[in-house]
Amino acid sequence: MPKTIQLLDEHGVRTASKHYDPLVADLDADALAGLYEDMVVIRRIDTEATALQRQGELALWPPLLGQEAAQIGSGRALRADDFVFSSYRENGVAYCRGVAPVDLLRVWRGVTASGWDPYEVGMATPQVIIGAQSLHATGYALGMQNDGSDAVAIAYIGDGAMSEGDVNEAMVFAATFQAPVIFFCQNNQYAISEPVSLQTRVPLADRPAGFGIPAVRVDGNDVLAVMAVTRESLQRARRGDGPSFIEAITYRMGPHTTADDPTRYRDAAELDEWRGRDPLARLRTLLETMGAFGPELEERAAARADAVAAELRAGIVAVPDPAPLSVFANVYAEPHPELDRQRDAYARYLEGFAS
Amino acid sequence: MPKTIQLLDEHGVRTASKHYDPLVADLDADALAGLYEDMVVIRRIDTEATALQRQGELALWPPLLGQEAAQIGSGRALRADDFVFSSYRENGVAYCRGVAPVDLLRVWRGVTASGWDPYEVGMATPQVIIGAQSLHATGYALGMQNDGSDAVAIAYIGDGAMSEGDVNEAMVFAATFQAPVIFFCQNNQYAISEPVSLQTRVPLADRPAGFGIPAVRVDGNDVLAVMAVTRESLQRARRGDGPSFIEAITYRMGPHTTADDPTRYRDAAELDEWRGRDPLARLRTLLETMGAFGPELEERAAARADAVAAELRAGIVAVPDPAPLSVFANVYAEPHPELDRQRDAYARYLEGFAS
Amino acid sequence: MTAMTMAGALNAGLRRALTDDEKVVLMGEDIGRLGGVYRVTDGLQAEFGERRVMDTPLAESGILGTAVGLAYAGYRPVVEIQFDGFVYPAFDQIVSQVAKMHARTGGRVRLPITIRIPVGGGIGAAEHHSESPEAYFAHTAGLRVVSVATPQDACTVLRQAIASDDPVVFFEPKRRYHVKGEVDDALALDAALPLGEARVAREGDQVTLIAWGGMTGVALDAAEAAADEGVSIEVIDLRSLSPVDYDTVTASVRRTGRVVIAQEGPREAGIASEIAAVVTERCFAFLEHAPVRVTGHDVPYPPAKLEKHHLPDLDRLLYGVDQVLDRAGVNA
Amino acid sequence: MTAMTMAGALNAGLRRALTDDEKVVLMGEDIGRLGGVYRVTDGLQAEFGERRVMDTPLAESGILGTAVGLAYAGYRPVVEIQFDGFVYPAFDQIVSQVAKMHARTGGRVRLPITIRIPVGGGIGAAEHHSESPEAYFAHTAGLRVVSVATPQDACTVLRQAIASDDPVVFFEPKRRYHVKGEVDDALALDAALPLGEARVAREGDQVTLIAWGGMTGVALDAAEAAADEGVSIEVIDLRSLSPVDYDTVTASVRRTGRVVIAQEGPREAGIASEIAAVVTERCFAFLEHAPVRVTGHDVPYPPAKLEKHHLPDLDRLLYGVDQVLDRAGVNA
Ligand SMILES: Cc1ncc(C[n+]2csc(CCOP(=O)(O)OP(=O)(O)O)c2C)c(N)n1
Ligand SMILES: Cc1ncc(C[n+]2csc(CCOP(=O)(O)OP(=O)(O)O)c2C)c(N)n1
Ligand SMILES: [Mg+2]
Ligand SMILES: [Mg+2]
Repeated sequence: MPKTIQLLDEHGVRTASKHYDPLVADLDADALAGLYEDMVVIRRIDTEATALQRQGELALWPPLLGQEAAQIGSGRALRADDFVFSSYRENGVAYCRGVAPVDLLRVWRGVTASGWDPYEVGMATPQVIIGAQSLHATGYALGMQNDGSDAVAIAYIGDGAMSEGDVNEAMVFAATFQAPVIFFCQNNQYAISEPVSLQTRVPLADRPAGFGIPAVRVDGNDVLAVMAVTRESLQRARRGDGPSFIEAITYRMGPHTTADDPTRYRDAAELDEWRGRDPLARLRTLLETMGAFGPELEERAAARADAVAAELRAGIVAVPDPAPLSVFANVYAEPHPELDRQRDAYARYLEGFAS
Repeated sequence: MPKTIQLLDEHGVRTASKHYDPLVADLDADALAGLYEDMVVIRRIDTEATALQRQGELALWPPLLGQEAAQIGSGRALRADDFVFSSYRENGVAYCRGVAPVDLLRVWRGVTASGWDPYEVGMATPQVIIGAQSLHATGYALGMQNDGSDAVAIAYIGDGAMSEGDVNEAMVFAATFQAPVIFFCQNNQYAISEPVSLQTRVPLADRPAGFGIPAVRVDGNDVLAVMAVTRESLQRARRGDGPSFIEAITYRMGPHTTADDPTRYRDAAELDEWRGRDPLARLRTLLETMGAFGPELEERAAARADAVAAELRAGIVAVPDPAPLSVFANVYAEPHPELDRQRDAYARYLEGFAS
Repeated sequence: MTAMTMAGALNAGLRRALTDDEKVVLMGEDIGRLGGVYRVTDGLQAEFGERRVMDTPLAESGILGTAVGLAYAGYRPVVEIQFDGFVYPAFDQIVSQVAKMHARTGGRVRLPITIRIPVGGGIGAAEHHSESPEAYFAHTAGLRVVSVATPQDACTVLRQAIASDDPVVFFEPKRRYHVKGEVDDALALDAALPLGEARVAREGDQVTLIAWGGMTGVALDAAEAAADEGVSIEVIDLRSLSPVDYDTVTASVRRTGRVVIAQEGPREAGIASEIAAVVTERCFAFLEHAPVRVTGHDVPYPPAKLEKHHLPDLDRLLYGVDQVLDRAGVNA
Repeated sequence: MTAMTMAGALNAGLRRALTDDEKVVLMGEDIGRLGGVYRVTDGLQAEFGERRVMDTPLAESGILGTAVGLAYAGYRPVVEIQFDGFVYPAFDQIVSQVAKMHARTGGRVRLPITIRIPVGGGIGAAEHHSESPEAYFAHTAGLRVVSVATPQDACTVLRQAIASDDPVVFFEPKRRYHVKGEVDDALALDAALPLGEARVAREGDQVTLIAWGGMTGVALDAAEAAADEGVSIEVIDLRSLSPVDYDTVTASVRRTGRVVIAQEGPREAGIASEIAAVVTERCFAFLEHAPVRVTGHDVPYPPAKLEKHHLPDLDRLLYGVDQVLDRAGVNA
């Protein structure tokens, strides 16, 4: 069993680590307060989006509740020129990349397949095919290597994704070419209804060694530890020492998506246990211990969260439906006479209704 | 670096092993002579098939030269009700299963896609899609488990196959369900032209641990050690303790297939080095040391090899070409009116030439 | 006869298959404890145990590949692919193994595997959840491909598929999961319409309208609407997409001389293309108009808010009917 | 102009692409040190280095998936799939990623990936080495699909495919690798026939015979043989399978009124089905006979000694021509 790296225990007590402390030594009270605010805000975005789904404004939403530290700790460790290849649940990471809150929701409103410009924020369109993005990250990292850049690609994958061939092939390619890529696995204990024990009988962090990739297991609800191990992996990649793997132990507190009913497959006791490991509470305790948590911070965080929530609600309902003929748009980058013909025929068909 | 298990070193010296010796304690001089004969015979089958290809009687042949110990040592460890899922190069294993020599060649003559009845010999049609059979073996093993049988499935895969998603998914499934399956990887150092260093930077035997599967690395040119580790894995599977992985270190002395020119990608020195590790020579030395290798054995082996070679030549040229309409046969198990229609139309077309 | 949704009818069919043949095993992601994201396998794991109703690791090639091995060992695996768009990681195992094994082994190894795939759009889903991949499988020799439109067929054809010694790709139109119908889940399989035969869902004599799966209901609605305008449409629910029951199809087209084929999936090299080609070959002298294909566009499945502009609906089918009837102004 | 085999012409085209654009990278199994099993990449790794001509691990999904990432990062990957039958493990990455990325991202992310696939039979190969998977890709919106028949096209169309901002599946008929022709490997790409346009390979006025890739040569031979018997056949080398250049096709069919489509691959839901359907739609009034498809059978590719009974050859094409000409006795 690999050791689980922790810098902030579930009671909010800062535990010392000779190896990892230097990696987060720069995080003063302000910086910690910033991380706290981030977590408050994305939790609020998540809650709002869930509510918007219930109100019929979104078709679906995959909540990240409980995974805030894993996403903020890693997302805030990245540089602007790094590149994220994520799955659908990494809205906290996207927030760190600078994706506008409303853009996080567009896809789930069903108006577009991509909420933002990947090149503007350094984050690819979230991937729905489980595991596929791990190869994209690896390939992108090869590109960075070819360019002579020290930018890094990071793939976010789930515990379930570890069973897909693509993720394992990605580890093969990353190791062979020593690609500057990080596989960041949020082990939130479930793939929809399937507990991680169905995917593996040993810790997921044991997997990469057999591919020649160094791995760590980290308390994914500890934002400090997550940031420390992510920074360490980034450094490794930047100095040309190849890929890394991080298993962040966390828990999906909500349903898989708003369409899911988790009471069918897990019990309340388990949920309670994890409620005690809340990532926000423990950082708040630390800040309190440091004397850095006062009404000012609380209010600022709340105000930011309120503002984002308001922006979200106003923004999303104002998003226009796509134009009918946009169904034919961007299928190809270059002219395509046959598709044009289909589009024109459909346009004429639609005009028939107008007249 | 895992230890490489060896019971018979490259000079033919028997090295003691507390752990593995008991597993081959039953192998007396006669049994060893039998293994020697097997290796002589399959080497001869291989040489003959290569010659038949050069003479135009076969379209192609994938030689196993150099891999005799890996195949005979494992193949002879199996029980009749175990089941083999192999790749194209395991003709030595097929020989152990009782496949008639001519049947080994049928596919390569282009007359059929399957040289024998899998259920008659307990060995599936060799697989051309790299890695795919590892999943079939795992599924078959699940079937044995369901049946309450203690029969075991064994998948033969190459070093190259280790990079395919299917092989890694097979390890996931095998571990999760504790399937009675053995992954027997012949690391013959190459996947066509690609050295194993392109597939992995760490020993392949390191891979399975991360899936929760015990693995050993064995000298694949040491028939005793191969048999010992295979028996150990079989025992594990039979007693319900799940899958195992064996990496047999060996070398493909010949070309990938008769269509390949290995001088384009590897040098003579490497070949020479491996020539010194010949699996037959070392067993012969052991038998000599034991006073068990005399002219009788030599002649008996030669006679068997000659007989098999003669059988092969006579048999393969006598194999009839398939009937034209057999192109439509066995596509479906049950009636298929549309395919029948195609067949009938083609039959009428052919009749047109007859008249 | 009991009123059941299609999902319920599938569940009943699976229960019966599991009961009738102990070699039947169900495999898939989230099919056990959860009962499937559409609850098609609801309660079956509790009833038949974890060995017969297996939650598998999250790997589609792994699922199909182990199903091949189980079938090799004499089992009859019924595999669930969670959504249409997730079948592609298993494509190699399906095309190179499942489809070819019987021919490869000269008939010695049978792979009676049923691959259940919830299919198609019209449900406002996310990307990869509304695909119509039927044509990929119809183009693959060695597979049988079916798609059901009614609860009764869902139950019976699924049982027939499982009983078949050939591999069957079994499509379940998601948009019909919750639609109810009367079902006799104990119907004797040989009393039912055989696997592979089409059903004339509505008789008519001016236009033959061919549909399957999720389009069958739309086609029937269109026929009803056309009847109001005095046009008599024969609706054929294809049921089997490979092979197609051309006896039924050509008999109808020879009478009507006009055929419209409705298909959700993209047009190019689709099932509708094949039907148009074959109908033209076999009924050329009877055709008053070229077969008309009303299909999804040749685009990746669009976001939910655009799907109504992608999926053929009643109006588009009627437009196709107008085209095939040479009604002025509508020919493209 | 130099005399080159098709394999040599492809090599020359790749060399030029690597020289002209430093973002071009080649990826595949055994393409570096060995130069590919057909030597199409011979010498290129020595010339351009291991970063531009990459031997990859043995994993096709891995190859395509990393190619997607490289393209995301601004590269122009040219991927070699060693044989047609080994493309299926990469099917998910091709169908769900390569084909859809441009549409998914609203045109922001372009994936100018070229997927080279040696295709088809007629070479006496082992199982999985003679597949004709063109239709799977033609059915997939977002991809362009081409197949070349001559050394000059091999060189030029490959360069055009690499230069295209769309993903292109590029089929190389194995049976033509060693056939020679005159090649100008420096031909200006905009002076050449554009990617996507068909070529009238032989003019004629009684029957239009459509072929591509490995069938083009057979079609030309058939036309020659037919000419001896006084039948004038126009042969169209399609070159682009998706989209098909229907301007060229329909112009010919409107003149001849009779069309035969030659295809190696299995018939059901194939490219020939699509062409038959479209030609019927667009040329119905001009057709004297239903389009005739001469194709491989709907069977898994047979063992080498049977392939002559699977692949359309000169006689089968002429039989198809007889059918479309209504010559007595041949209609099935
Ligand atoms: C290839 C593929 N198969 C199946 C699915 C359906 N599916 C969506 S999410 C999911 C579970 C993923 O679990 P995990 O990787 O742990 O990520 P999490 O949802 O927990 O963040 C499944 C099976 C899919 N999206 N893609
Ligand atoms: C899926 C797939 N990809 C590519 C190939 C082409 N191919 C045939 S053998 C081979 C190398 C296999 O190497 P390895 O697994 O080490 O087995 P070995 O030939 O050494 O026995 C390759 C790439 C194939 N048969 N299947
Ligand atoms: Mg998870
Ligand atoms: Mg090898």
